[in-house]
Amino acid sequence: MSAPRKLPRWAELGLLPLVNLTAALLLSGLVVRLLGESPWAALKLLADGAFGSQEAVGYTLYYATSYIFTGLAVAVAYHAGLFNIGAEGQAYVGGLCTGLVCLGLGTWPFWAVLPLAVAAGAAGGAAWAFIPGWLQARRGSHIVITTIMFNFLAAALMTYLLVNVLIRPGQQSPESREFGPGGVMPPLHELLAKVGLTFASTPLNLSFVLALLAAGFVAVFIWRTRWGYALRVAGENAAAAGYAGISPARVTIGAMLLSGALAGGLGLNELMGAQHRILIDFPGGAGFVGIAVALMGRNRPLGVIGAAILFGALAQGGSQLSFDMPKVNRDMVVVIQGLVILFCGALENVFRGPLARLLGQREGGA
Amino acid sequence: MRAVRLNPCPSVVEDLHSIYPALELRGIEKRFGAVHANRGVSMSVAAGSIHGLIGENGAGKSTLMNIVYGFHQPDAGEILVNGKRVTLPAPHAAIAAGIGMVHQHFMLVENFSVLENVVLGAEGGRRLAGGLAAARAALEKLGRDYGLEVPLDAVVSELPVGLQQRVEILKALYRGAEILILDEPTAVLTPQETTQFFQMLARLREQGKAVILVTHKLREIMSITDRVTVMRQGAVVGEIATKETTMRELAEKMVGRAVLLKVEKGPAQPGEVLLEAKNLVVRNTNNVTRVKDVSFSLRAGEIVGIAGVAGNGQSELLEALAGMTAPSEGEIRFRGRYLVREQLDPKARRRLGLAHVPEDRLRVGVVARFSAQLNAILGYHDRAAYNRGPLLDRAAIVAGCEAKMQEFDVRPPNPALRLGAFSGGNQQKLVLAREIDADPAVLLVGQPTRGVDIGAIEFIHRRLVALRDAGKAVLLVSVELDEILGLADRILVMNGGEIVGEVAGAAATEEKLGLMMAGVRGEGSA
Amino acid sequence: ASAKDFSPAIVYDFGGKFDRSFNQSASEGAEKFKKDTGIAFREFEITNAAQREQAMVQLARRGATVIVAVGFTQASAVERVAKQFPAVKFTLIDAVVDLPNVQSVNFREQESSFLCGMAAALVSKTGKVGFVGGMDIPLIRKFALGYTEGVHYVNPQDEVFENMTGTTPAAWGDPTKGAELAKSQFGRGADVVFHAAGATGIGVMQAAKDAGLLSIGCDSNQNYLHPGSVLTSAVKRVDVAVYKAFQAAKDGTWKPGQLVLGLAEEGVDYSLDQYNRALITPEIEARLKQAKADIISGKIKVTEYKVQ
Amino acid sequence: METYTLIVLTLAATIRVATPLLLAALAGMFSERSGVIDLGLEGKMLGAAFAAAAVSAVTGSAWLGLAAGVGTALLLGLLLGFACITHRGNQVVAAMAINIMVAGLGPTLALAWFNLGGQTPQLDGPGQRFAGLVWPWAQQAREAPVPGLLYAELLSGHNLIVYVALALVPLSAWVLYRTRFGLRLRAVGENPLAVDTAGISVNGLRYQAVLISGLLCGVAGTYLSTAASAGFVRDMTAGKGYLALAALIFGKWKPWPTLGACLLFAFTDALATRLQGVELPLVGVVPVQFILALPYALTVLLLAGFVGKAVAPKAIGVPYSKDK
Ligand SMILES: Nc1ncnc2c1ncn2[C@@H]1O[C@H](COP(=O)(O)OP(=O)(O)OP(=O)(O)O)[C@@H](O)[C@H]1O
Ligand SMILES: Nc1ncnc2c1ncn2[C@@H]1O[C@H](COP(=O)(O)OP(=O)(O)OP(=O)(O)O)[C@@H](O)[C@H]1O
Ligand SMILES: [Mg+2]
Ligand SMILES: [Mg+2]
Repeated sequence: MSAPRKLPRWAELGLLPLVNLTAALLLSGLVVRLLGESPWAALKLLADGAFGSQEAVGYTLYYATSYIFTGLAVAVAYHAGLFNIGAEGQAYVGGLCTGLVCLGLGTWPFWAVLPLAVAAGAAGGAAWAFIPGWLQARRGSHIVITTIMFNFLAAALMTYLLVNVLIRPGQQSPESREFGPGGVMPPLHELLAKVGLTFASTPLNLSFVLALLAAGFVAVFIWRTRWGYALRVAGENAAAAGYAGISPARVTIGAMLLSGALAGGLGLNELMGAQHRILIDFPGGAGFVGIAVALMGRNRPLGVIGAAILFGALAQGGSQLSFDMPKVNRDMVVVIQGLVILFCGALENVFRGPLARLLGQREGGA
Repeated sequence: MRAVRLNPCPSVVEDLHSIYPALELRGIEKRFGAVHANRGVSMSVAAGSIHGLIGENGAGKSTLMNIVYGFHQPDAGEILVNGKRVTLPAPHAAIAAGIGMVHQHFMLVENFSVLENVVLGAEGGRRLAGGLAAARAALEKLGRDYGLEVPLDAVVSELPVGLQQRVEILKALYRGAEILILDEPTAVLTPQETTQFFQMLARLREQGKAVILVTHKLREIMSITDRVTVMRQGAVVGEIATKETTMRELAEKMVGRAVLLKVEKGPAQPGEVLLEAKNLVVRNTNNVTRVKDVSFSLRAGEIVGIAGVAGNGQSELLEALAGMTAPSEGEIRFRGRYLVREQLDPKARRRLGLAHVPEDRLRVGVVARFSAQLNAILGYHDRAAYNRGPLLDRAAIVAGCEAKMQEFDVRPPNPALRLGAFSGGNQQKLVLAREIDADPAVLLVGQPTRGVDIGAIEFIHRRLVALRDAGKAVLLVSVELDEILGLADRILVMNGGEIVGEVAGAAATEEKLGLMMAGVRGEGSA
Repeated sequence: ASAKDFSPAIVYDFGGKFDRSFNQSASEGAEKFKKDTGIAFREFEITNAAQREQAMVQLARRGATVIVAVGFTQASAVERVAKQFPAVKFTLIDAVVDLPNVQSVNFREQESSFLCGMAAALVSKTGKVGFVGGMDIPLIRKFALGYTEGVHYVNPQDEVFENMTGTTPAAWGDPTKGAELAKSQFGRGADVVFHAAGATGIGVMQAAKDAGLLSIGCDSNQNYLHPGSVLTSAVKRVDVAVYKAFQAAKDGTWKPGQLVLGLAEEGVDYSLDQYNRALITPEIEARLKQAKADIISGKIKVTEYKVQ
Repeated sequence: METYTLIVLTLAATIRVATPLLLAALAGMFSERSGVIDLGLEGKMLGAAFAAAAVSAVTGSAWLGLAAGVGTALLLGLLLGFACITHRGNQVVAAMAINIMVAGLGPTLALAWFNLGGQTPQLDGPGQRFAGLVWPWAQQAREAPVPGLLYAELLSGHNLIVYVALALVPLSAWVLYRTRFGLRLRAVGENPLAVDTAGISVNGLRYQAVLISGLLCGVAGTYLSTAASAGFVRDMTAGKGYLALAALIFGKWKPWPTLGACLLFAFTDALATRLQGVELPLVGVVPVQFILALPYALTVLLLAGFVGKAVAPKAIGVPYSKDK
């Protein structure tokens, strides 16, 4: 078996993912067929559900927003050679901090609350990531274990706070009271309305723009700055980092702080943007999806955005699919999501060889 | 299960010798993408002979040998062993055909014992205990027969490289290799070890084995090989009986021009003291003292060589001076700054003008998966020259790398290429270029020409002398006595972590140094 | 409204319509309505928080006349969507939303839990009984409090062990952990255990069966799961609530406002059927009947857990 | 006496809770020692749990259930191997994909086959589950409380899989350190190039490793659905795969320390169960959430305090290719 073949850039970035996606959908179609439904109709529902209308696009991008934050978090840590499984917990605590700002300052004007809410979310997430980072750097405690443990610890903390402290009196659900108007992230359709454009009412909100900005920041930070350079050196070769005067311990801690801060952005979308209150288990697994998003996006910001949109589309299209095709229930949708991740993320090389051969022939060999 | 062949029947071996070469290559072709690494290479190696293979860095020697070992597949061409065509889809096929190889970069499991490394793949049964016992006996015999004694239960990572290499050779012999490929084996050996090593090769030859020796050292070629094949840019440019050629001729064939085999330099004009070490003590992570109470000074305008058998504390001394490890006692003074007390890290030291070429470039000096241009700023990445405001200045980085590649003849001169895709020697050149180009006041350099071809050696030596002549100081750690003798103005000899003596460069001889390296205290010692 | 453009719908919560618990109970009510009237209904199972609102909006847009939202977590979504679609009727189970087109149905779980606690105390030989909850949230505390009061009503000296499963959503679907919690309570001497823990409870009941001890089911009638080992179940007639909501909407008798269903309204009860007949002796049955009457009449006051 | 009984029972619970963790952690050990990160423990266990419960429900035989569980986990292991070993896909992504797929597939198939809403029928029939093995005189032994209870509760009464899991620890240690396979396995996780140049197939070894991992995950999953409980429930692994991974790292990829880590996790879990609602000296009744968090907090403290650095197999997570 020789090295994975090189494809031309356009094929690598466009054609190969397309082929992989097609393969995943074909297999999913087979499953749908087995359930006695038409695969074509299912595919159409899935695609329409994800992109077929303004509302569909709005929801898809709303989900994608969350995945961009957590995907970036995982990617940044990955470049420093750290596997951060704790984005879920970091998002949880970051969201708590964002939520507290919104609860406390809900009467302030939004533009005054926003920077504080962003800072609080980032600080909360970073703080929750700092401890595992510090333990790894100073005590050698394995970051995979500590971040898993910190996910559980965050869940315990949040359940305690929501049930005993933050819960709105007189209600069943472990949720805080609703944020004041200043704590509500403007939905995109309202923003667009201000400039005279109409867009369907969806939870898609300003956080999407913030997520894109975060991706841009990560791109510049990792690839264009000396700090990002140091981070990547330490991630690739710790001995070389030591030789170059880059302290692996400082990079570990720094990268985890940044990673946690990015995960902390989830609260902006979910709490300020969609729910307008702090509620139990609001990350809903987005932290784990972030792992797949980051790896599928090759840990590159653009890749993360693309993968996040794909996952958002699967979440939104899948829910439409199960809505309109009751036989394809939510578990089936999960299966389809798994297949897409498998083909696009893990079996990507399967088609690379044949594709390279095909293209090579047409372009007359190397 | 492949049989472990320790004593092939001599008479059969004799018979085969008379008719066919042990190994014959015909028209081997290999491309890596755009790189044409082997172009129609043919060569023939007789049993009972030592065959040299030389060529510049990147000439394709390792690639060719890897093909013979079944590790890479040729695009075209055929391989014959004892006159029979063989296909070698994987190393196990090569091993079965009696081919053994010691790679340029060792293929050892570092946290395994010597014994475990040797038996890996030739365990002789499902259960280990029996196989290990048999192997122990066999290895002790091999050790005695060939002078290849190694502590069998030692963990490999704790052995000096010279011994690690013995383990590699034992691995091949234990598998019954009749054709033994050695890819730059002496790069890591001391002169004494090299002598021993050659005695072992001679014994192998007597036993009727075919040995292929890949090396850059022409002296070795001349002293031990029977025939020699020269490669340039992937192709064979000559195959000659060693007796019928000279070093100069080989060098010219290899490089394609005349080369100076000896450095020309004038007398040193030492100036002020730039670097001073006082009573340095360095302990490793296991708290073993590796450097004992070392003091010396280094002046502007001189090259000080540190000679010594590998593993006598030179590496640790160099790392401590460079700031990669903190000494447990002592002080380092550099241009009036107290480096230990101020806890200056390598980057800070570089900024003050203390540059460092590490001994183990692949592990320490570069990031193999980064492009050449990114490797060319390692340790200098926060210099103003490479940054514009908060951002790295890409254009400046590329331009800087191109200039370095041009000046140090790094091939291929492509800054965007992944460093791991450069041949060993070219990687080394890039590291040197990076550190010398920063115009340091003091350059610490470990094994500057290890694995570097003869043309490049000449170039590197000239650069080091030029640095000295420009009033800078060079601290040269090398296990090559030739290199030390040729370059150093003063020579310190290390043994057991201590400096056992100092000799003026002009007064030094190989014998004198050799004695001191063995621990006999010389003049000027404490 | 004519049957033709009458279109009922239901949105389940995370557990899904097959949770063998209150979502399933809701689903059974809807299915029964379909069977009885021949009117089909739309349904949707939530997989994340944002889908609640989305699903309700879609159902409303596609002409749903009445939408039943199952579970307290749906409150905020109902609040928003109900404002957006004032013509659509919403029936919200287990929470309260005060809007002119929302009917809030709540149950006095504490009352059925109280009776189950009594039953547990009456059969317990050790004077020790257990409670296994899914997560420590108000609803589960409500069950626990009613149960404990019931136990102590029979025998104030009895000990009640209380365990919660976890703090993540996995707490509702971890039968192995449920079994371990039950076993630990048995180890401390309990011989009856009541669960309010969703699918985790399946493990609780299995552990009781394996140990030859008794368990009490929750939400739907779970007596059939292990005949002879399930003492009774604290049933919550979500099915009835859903059926009635659909029926009323169809008949035009649907009214907004709060409905609180307790023993009196037959919204909650303990279950008695052929599977546990042998366990509930006539004496016990008599005690339970009496207590039920007393609760309905107000003679016994069961505390409702409230977030202060 | 009371306390003694409680301690014995807590220890017995420890062993039961540790069993699936231990099986999964040993599974992960084989896979990771070969250089393949095994984040798929969760999915393989869940798949096995489903298959075992489904087959046992249909055939009435726990043994056939075990075969089905193991078979399913092996297939998933093969899939992982195909993606990560043959095609050098990203190991973490492949594992996550499998975890997600199985999480959906189990309930889907269960719904299609049994129409019980994504669960399998309760396993009630004789032989449908692995029941506890009561050792000779266990009942009588209870009379002599001190050694007797220990014998009756701690040693006797567990089901077969528990004993198998415990026996697998010395067996794994033996395989790892005393056999040819073990030597090669340890080598390929450290330096696959060395293994390749020694004439051994890197991919072949890694496939064997992921298959062993599948086998053990299969047993672990079977334990969950046909021994510890009686049927399959959606997501019933509830994160045990990840916890097993943590135990494996905690145990530094070695069999005995991994056993220690599993027992520790299980013990703190069992302890936490007993501490819920208990008045503790000085602090009083601790909120249940913090008690539930205790095992995780303790793990972090131990890790930070004394366990020190865990050095992973060097080549872990890196698809093997001959280029640097
Ligand atoms: N936000 C961050 N995220 C990740 N890593 C960071 C961050 N900030 C700093 N680092 C890392 O911490 C280290 C900072 O130490 P370093 O000495 O390299 O930078 P510096 O302090 O700016 O340089 P100098 O010592 O020249 O002032 C760097 O290696 C960098 O990679
Ligand atoms: N895996 C690879 N991918 C791409 N190019 C490669 C690869 N391996 C070797 N090359 C290229 O092939 C050429 C020959 O390399 P090779 O390692 O055989 O040289 P060499 O003669 O052994 O040099 P040195 O003396 O420096 O070790 C070089 O240009 C090298 O960059
Ligand atoms: Mg070479
Ligand atoms: Mg600094």
